[in-house]
Amino acid sequence: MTTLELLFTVSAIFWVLIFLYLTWLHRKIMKISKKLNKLKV
Amino acid sequence: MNMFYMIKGENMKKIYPIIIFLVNLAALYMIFLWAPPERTLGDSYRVFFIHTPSAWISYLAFTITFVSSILYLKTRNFKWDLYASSSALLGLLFCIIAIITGAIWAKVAWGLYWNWDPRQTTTLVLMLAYLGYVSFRMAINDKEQRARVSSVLGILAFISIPLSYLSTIIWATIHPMPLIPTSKLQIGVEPAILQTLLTSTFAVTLLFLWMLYITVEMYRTIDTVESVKMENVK
Amino acid sequence: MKTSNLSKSYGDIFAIRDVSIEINQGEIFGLMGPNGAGKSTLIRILSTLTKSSSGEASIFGYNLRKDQRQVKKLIGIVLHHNLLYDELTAKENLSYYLRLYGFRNKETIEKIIFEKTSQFNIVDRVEDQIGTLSSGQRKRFDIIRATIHNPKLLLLDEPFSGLDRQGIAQLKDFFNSTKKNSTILFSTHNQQIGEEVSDRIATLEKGRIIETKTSGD
Amino acid sequence: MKPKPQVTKTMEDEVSHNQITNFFNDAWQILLKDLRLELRRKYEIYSIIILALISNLSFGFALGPSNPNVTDFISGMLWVPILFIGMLGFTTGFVREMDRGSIEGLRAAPISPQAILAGKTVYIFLLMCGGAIIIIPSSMAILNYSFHSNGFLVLLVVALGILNIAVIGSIVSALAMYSQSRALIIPALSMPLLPGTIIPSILATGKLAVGADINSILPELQINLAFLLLMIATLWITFEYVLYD
Repeated sequence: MTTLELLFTVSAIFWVLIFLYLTWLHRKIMKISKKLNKLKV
Repeated sequence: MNMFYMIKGENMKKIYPIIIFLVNLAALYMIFLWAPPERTLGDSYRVFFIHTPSAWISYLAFTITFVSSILYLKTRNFKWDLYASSSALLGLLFCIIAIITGAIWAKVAWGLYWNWDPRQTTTLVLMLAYLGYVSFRMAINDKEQRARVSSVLGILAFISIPLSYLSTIIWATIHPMPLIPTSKLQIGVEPAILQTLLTSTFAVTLLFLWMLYITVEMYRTIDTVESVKMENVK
Repeated sequence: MKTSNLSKSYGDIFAIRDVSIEINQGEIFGLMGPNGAGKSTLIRILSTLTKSSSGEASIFGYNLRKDQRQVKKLIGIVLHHNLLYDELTAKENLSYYLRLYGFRNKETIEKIIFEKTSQFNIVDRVEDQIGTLSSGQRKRFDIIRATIHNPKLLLLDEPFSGLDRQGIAQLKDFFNSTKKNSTILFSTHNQQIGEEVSDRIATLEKGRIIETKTSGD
Repeated sequence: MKPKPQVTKTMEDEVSHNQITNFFNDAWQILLKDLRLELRRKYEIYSIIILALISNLSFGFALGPSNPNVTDFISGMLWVPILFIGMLGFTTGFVREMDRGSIEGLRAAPISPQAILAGKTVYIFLLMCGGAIIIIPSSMAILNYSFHSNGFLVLLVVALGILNIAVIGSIVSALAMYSQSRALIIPALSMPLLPGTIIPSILATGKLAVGADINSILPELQINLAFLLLMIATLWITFEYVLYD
């Protein structure tokens, strides 16, 4: 495993996990704001 | 990127994601290109710049949970319970990152994924604490009870971390691993290395704080939805 | 017993809000109101099972928050479920509670248990395990448990719910007999029983006291 | 200020106003009650005995009677079953009181929350000691090894280790009272708290197995003691928030 590959995998792990979290967060935000608007109307 | 500020909508919020994106970009540049190769480990030590900040964040997040738990018990304001739980959730995320990258770093630096190095084991114990805390919160339905009792857990788990660290150090002295090199890294020697470390830590901290803000807002909206629903029911 | 704008809130939801009532010695005080009006919360606070969020309450001059130990000695509590241990005999349960309430000396405990159980003519059952008794007998032992340390104030949460005609009559006699040396505060959602039994009634609606009147007018 | 009416003396109500005796008496009453409850039903004691014997037998089969390097396994072999017995004992502490509703009786009684926690901790401690008394001699017999250091030191290490686990056990049981899945949540809650005390205990037992005197296991003892004091101090303040809302 050359150092470049290694570096790439490590930062990939970091950013992929962060991105997964953000997408989960985004999906949840979309779901609840829809609910919020429905309730308010 | 607009999807992340849409809860509040003020344009001030639009700038945060952009700033964070730029800072992190700069940090990545420094890690990959700017920082000089280290004498004993060559370029592979750069993994360190990604592992250490996330480990530092997982400890910071748990401190935030600890402080917010105390404040909740004192003020009984649910705001603190929101911070405690969101910070724990994020802490768990960064802790997992820290452990994976730490294992890779250990493989590179010492040839084996898990060498019971006191820091590594304590981070694992920290992850156990987060998992315990998060799953405990999921197992309680009553909002007030959940906040109060998980605060106590947040306090107890926090004080047990240094004790685990202490006992793993004792353990390490008794079972010295032949492979541990003289010292981890001569950080102090190369100013460039230090600067890269600081920038990347600063970048990841900003990222963490922003994610914490969004998570807290998300849970706050869930609360408002719930209370609005309750109003309609009454 | 006096409370001044007692409140209990969970975040922004108020279980009870600014409740101020006063009960005098030897009175039977009824708490009426629909379910969820906050009757149970108020009773739980006054029986030191839950802490109030704001406001003050004092029982016989002892502040509920500061002199908790004295307050606890002066009150007896009866809830829906009995607070006895099924595997222990009635005598073991009662002596356990007596010792918790500060009685140490063996003979005194024996004497009190004998006295109280004979009062409820259930002396013969004292050596049986609570688990083996009928629910009526368990209810009686639970009331004995609540009054074992001669509390000055007896708090009962929905005591009349789930009782048959004869049970209600028995409980009413019990109220009148204990009225002599202790005060009674109980909650019920049954309008008719509340009127019959209590000297004064307070009605709760959504956590607030909307009316306090002497029964019969 | 309205003068406070004195508590009238009803039938020699020997209330001792001294705070300390109250604490020990109240804790003692709760402990007595739990022990009596346990002796009535006994199913916990049976499961402890079975668990102890199973673990010993399985280690016995694994290592065989005259295995030369049995000494390195000793600490693991003893502490793992003790830990699981503790895990079993944790549920009975508070969870049973909550299910039955008798927790309200404890909340209403004129006793300090700390006394309740102390009573429960000692109860779990005794339960685990019962387990240890079964495990240690029988495993020494089955695998015919013996501690090459004075018995008193072994007792001290085991007792302190078990006390620490019992303290964790009682607070975890109190926390688990409020959660839905009781049996599953208890390991998840105690796991993060245990390493701080389990590691020193295992190390000390390991050293004792190959013969060690007091000052070679001093660091472990100190950590366990620090752990105990720190936990008691924290619980002294926070337990009240667990019991009352």
